Amino acid sequence: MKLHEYQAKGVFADAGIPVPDSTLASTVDDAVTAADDIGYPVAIKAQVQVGGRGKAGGIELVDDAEEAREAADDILGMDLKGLHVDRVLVEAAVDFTDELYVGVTMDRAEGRPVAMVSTRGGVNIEEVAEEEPDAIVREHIDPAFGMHPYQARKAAFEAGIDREVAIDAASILTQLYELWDDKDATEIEVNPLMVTADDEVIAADAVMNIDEDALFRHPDLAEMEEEAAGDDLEAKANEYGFDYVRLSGNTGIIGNGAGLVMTTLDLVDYYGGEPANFLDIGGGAKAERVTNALDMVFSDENVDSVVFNIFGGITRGDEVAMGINEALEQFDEIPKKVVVRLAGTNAEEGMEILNTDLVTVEETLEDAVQRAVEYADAEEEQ
Amino acid sequence: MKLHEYQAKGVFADAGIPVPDSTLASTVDDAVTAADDIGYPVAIKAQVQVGGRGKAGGIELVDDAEEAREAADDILGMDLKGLHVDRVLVEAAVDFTDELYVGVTMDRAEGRPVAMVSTRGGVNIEEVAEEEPDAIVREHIDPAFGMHPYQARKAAFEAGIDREVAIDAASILTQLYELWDDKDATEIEVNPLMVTADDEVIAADAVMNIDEDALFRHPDLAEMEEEAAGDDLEAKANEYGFDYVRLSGNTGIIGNGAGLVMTTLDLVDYYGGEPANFLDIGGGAKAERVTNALDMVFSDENVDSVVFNIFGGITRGDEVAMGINEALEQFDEIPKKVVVRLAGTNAEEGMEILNTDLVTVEETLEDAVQRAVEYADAEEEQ
Amino acid sequence: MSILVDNDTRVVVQGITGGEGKFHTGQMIEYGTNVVAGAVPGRGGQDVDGIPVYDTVHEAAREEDANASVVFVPPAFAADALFEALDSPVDLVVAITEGVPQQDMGKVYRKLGETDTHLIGPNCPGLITPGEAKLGILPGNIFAEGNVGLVSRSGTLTYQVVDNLTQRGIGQTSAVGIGGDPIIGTDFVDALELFENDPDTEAVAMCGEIGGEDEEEAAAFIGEYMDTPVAAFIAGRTAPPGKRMGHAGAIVSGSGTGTAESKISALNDAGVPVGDTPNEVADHIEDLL
Amino acid sequence: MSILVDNDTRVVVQGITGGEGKFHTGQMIEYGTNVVAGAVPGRGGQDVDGIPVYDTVHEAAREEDANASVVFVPPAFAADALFEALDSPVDLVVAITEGVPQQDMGKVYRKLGETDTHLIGPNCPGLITPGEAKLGILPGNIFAEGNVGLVSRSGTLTYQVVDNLTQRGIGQTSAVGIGGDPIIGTDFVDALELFENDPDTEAVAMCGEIGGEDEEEAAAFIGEYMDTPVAAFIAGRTAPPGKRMGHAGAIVSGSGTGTAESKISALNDAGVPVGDTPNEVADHIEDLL
Repeated sequence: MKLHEYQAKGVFADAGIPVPDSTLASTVDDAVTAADDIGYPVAIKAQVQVGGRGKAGGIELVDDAEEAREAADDILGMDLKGLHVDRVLVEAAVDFTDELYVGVTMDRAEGRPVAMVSTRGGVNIEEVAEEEPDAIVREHIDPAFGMHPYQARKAAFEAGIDREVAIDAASILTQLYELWDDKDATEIEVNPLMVTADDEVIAADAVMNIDEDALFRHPDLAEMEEEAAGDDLEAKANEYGFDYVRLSGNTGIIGNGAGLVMTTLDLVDYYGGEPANFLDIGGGAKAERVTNALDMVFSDENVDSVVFNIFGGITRGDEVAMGINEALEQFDEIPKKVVVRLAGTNAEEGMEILNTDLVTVEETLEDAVQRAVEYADAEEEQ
Repeated sequence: MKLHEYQAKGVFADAGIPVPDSTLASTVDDAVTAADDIGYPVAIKAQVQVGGRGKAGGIELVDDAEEAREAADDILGMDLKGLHVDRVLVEAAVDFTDELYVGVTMDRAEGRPVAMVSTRGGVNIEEVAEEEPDAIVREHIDPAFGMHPYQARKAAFEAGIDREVAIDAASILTQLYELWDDKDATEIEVNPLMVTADDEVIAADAVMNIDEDALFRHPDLAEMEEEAAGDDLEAKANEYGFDYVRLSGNTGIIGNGAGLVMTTLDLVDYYGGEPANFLDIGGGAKAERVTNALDMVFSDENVDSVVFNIFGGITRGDEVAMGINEALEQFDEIPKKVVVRLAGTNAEEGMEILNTDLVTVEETLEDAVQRAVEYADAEEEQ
Repeated sequence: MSILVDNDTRVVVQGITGGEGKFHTGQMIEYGTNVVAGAVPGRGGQDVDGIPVYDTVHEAAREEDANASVVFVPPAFAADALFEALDSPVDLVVAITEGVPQQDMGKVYRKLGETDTHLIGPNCPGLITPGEAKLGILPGNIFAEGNVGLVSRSGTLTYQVVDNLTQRGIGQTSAVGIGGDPIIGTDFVDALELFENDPDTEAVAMCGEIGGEDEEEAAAFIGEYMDTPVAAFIAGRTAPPGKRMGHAGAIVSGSGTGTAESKISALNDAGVPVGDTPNEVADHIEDLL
Repeated sequence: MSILVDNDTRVVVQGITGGEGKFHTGQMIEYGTNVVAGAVPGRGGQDVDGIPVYDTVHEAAREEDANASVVFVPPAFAADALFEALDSPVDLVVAITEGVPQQDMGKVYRKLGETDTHLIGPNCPGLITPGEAKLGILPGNIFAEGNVGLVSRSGTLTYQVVDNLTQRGIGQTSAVGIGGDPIIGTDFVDALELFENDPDTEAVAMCGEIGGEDEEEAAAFIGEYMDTPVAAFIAGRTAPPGKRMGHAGAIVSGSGTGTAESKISALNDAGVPVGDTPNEVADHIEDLL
């Protein structure tokens, strides 16, 4: 779960990390009033979850009320990389002499957190990481002890931050680690951490990703969880509790277990089709989940056929079959052709139960995928 | 620093650990009013820092206002093992079916904390520890990870606490460990942790010792630090920042470094004298500290002579000598005979500086102690 | 022979009184697994289908000589259950629980390094030695005794590959589902090393997926240390970068590593054939035997 | 020969710009100690009496090949300084700081167990190899080169015993003040083992005090493992139980252990003569040589 910039900055401010004055606005008038209150120059920043907002025109720096109005009018309502902008953060512009990068994330390969510091802030840090890996200092943290203050200082000094600023930057890094730890973050990043003319540091941007598996112990953060922006189907998936990713093809895919569903996608591609989505219904699929899954895939206007691939472990084939029957019997006319393949626990019973008037049954994964791709191609040609 | 029972219970209550309703009172009338408000039966408990208050008559259980008045009148103002009682805790009496013991302390030998649980609460736990060591379950805690909840449960179940109560008792133990950790305690103990008829647990007593070296990060606890109760000299030592313990003999002892001062005490005893005190002036003793140290020892009416034993490391012998001269020159008549022995850094210079009209100088530790004991004996005989 | 579990494995089930714990305990017993105890705080003295329940894992391990634990405890309490198992101590812990917070696992992983215990999972289907014992939720009926080892990051994909093997008469020494979470106990390299040292395992099927660099590390290990031949499958070739697909693990960052391409080419470089379909993996294994 | 420090010891002083740090750095250099660097965050690039200061211990160790650290950092920051030194890594850390919170030391001690570094202290006077190097605040002039090792929990008491030895012409291989805090790095047993393995140390003087059980453990170690003879002194025979005398360590609980009696009898049982006065310890050492 990725927090919006304004949310992350709120969390930062509560933790005592310096951030610029700012106000959230959803109308042009509110944005101008906020800008007047804060005092110019201000930045008007689109609050959507995409990278590279600035380059895409989602951030404007303005010097007076007239410019503020124009910018807010431009940005509010704009479409930014497919996402609708309905709120802007109006924020005091910081007069900076330097831009740093500081972040904390989990190093999966090491199984422990790593703090990162660089004097190359204000640019795409992934590019820096690839082109000049030594420009980013990495300090691994022992999760049993947490981050020692010396580690933050060491990272700041080794990164080559000016001595006047390094200790303050290190304090911010320590605070970020504590936030990371307290809030069950998977990633916290400040890029840029701006250095002002009088050697103060201030978090001009804020990225904070929270571990969704840990939201149960952070009711405050759980409240901030919003529906996935932009795509109605992804919002629906969220509501149903499915892992769902929408893709651009026309063969709909439903399966159980992330690895098997990904494999089904891969096979659709392998047999010349194009996957329309990733949809993992998880274990134990009862009739209602099956119905919901079919509803989701049918709602996608791109979908021309559906392959339903279940390998039962906990999930029982006969239950899935009943679910599929029930779900499809509700339709007067089934909107897309559905190919079903059941294997594993109670698969044979399931195959017998399935109503072959409603679905096409295949025995193997390969056959099922090929059949679905054929159906999709046929539909496409019509 | 040992908290009073009422202070420790306040800290417990803030942490969500159940304690009986109670009110602190320093007059008989207030105690009775408090007892009326709480509802009978109540316990009236002397708030002084001694063990075995109950046996010594410092705790009374009363059933009505009349008894409350009598008990408060008995206890307030009483002398309990040498300490004056000026406050009582008036506390709801708990109707219990069982008394448990739970505690957390630092196991010095292991260098890590240990949690302790026993079903033998309500009695002197040191006696249980000696006579029936297996009746106390010890669970060591890894300070890097803190106490895992399973450890508290394990200790509670292994101690043989009834299954209905064990999980609640374990929760309390987990909370105690967190308090221990949060508050830099050296020891936390609840004895007894009472079990009520409906299987609830409640902390009927509370012992909490705080690491004085860590008080800088606990301003709230530092405020609770009171002058050492009872002995004016110990209060004075606290004020001067000396490590001081008053003893019952007549040879006063001043020195630098705990080990050396203890050794000086031992030698006084070895040469047939009786130490009047332990007084460590620490390192770097300047004139003011010397003056204060002499003031302290002279204030003890039991003292008949003083041995001043300094082995200079950081502390310089010439500075100490000047301090001694300055301090003693303030007296028209020096109240007790002072024997000085200086060794180590600048000891020779110090010996030369010392005004031998004011003090007796000896070269070795053994000679200095023997001389002081002689002086004390002579004084005693007069 | 086999790895990690066999007829001598004596299992304590943590969370045996919960829905899943109870159901799969029954399944494990039915398969022939030697389930000797359950552990649920406050439920000591009860029994589940004749299996005695204890309040602590320590007591269960001590009273019933358990040497392995299977954990069905809900995610909020899973890390505590794992620390308890590691301390009890058993030789093997299998964590089925899905959704264990990442930072909790970071701490468990730190502790794991100080023990000699094998941890499988979390968020995994468990492991099985066909004909002897299964610890976890794998459907026993698709497995067969044989000489192929299997290690996989995914549950149902494992079943698919096993099914492809068993269907053509190729049985398994042991099969391990290591789980798809970002931080897991036993990883590919650990499992491959165990199979390499198992004299009965004559080939290993490995199912990886996009995300992380475990498959790349496995490829390096195979190239350098393994004599036993390996065939692999990598799921997620068509997954777009930056999208989370189910597992926390199955996410590709923008940069070069963690993609299916990078994993497949690393494996090919180590001499490992990678199937385009699960069935092709079975083909490769057939060739390698 | 000697233990822990000698002419090859290259010292970084943590907190070199503070009052005590600066003064004792001068004293150490004057004694002949090879002080190569200071470390104070934000003071990198400065120098103290010609010794270069770095912002981090890592940088100091790297740039000046330091292999030991002496810590004069105030108590609130001492644990962080110790973790930094352990990580830098140097082979020896001497913590002079008095008043380090006990729980901070508990964590440092936990970490110490994962390293090969020797920690002396905290709240200790340091250690010295006469004629070669001193790390800490011991007054160098009372020591002399010789063949007796000395280990002590107390500062000024150490000086007293050393003085008694030196006065009668008995010099020292090395002398270590291990500190009087409840949790310390190197303890009696560690130091005794080092002396036992030092071919030049022909006898060891040991100064203990009431509180804890370190002296009892030392007695057991001596009885079982040591060929080098030991004489001892125990301070606090007359201390009443339950009173804290200066050191956090010097407190006797009501029960049997930790008393002077218990320590003296344990030592006597191990064949260690215990002096009634510091001078008697020197007598015993003279007899043992």
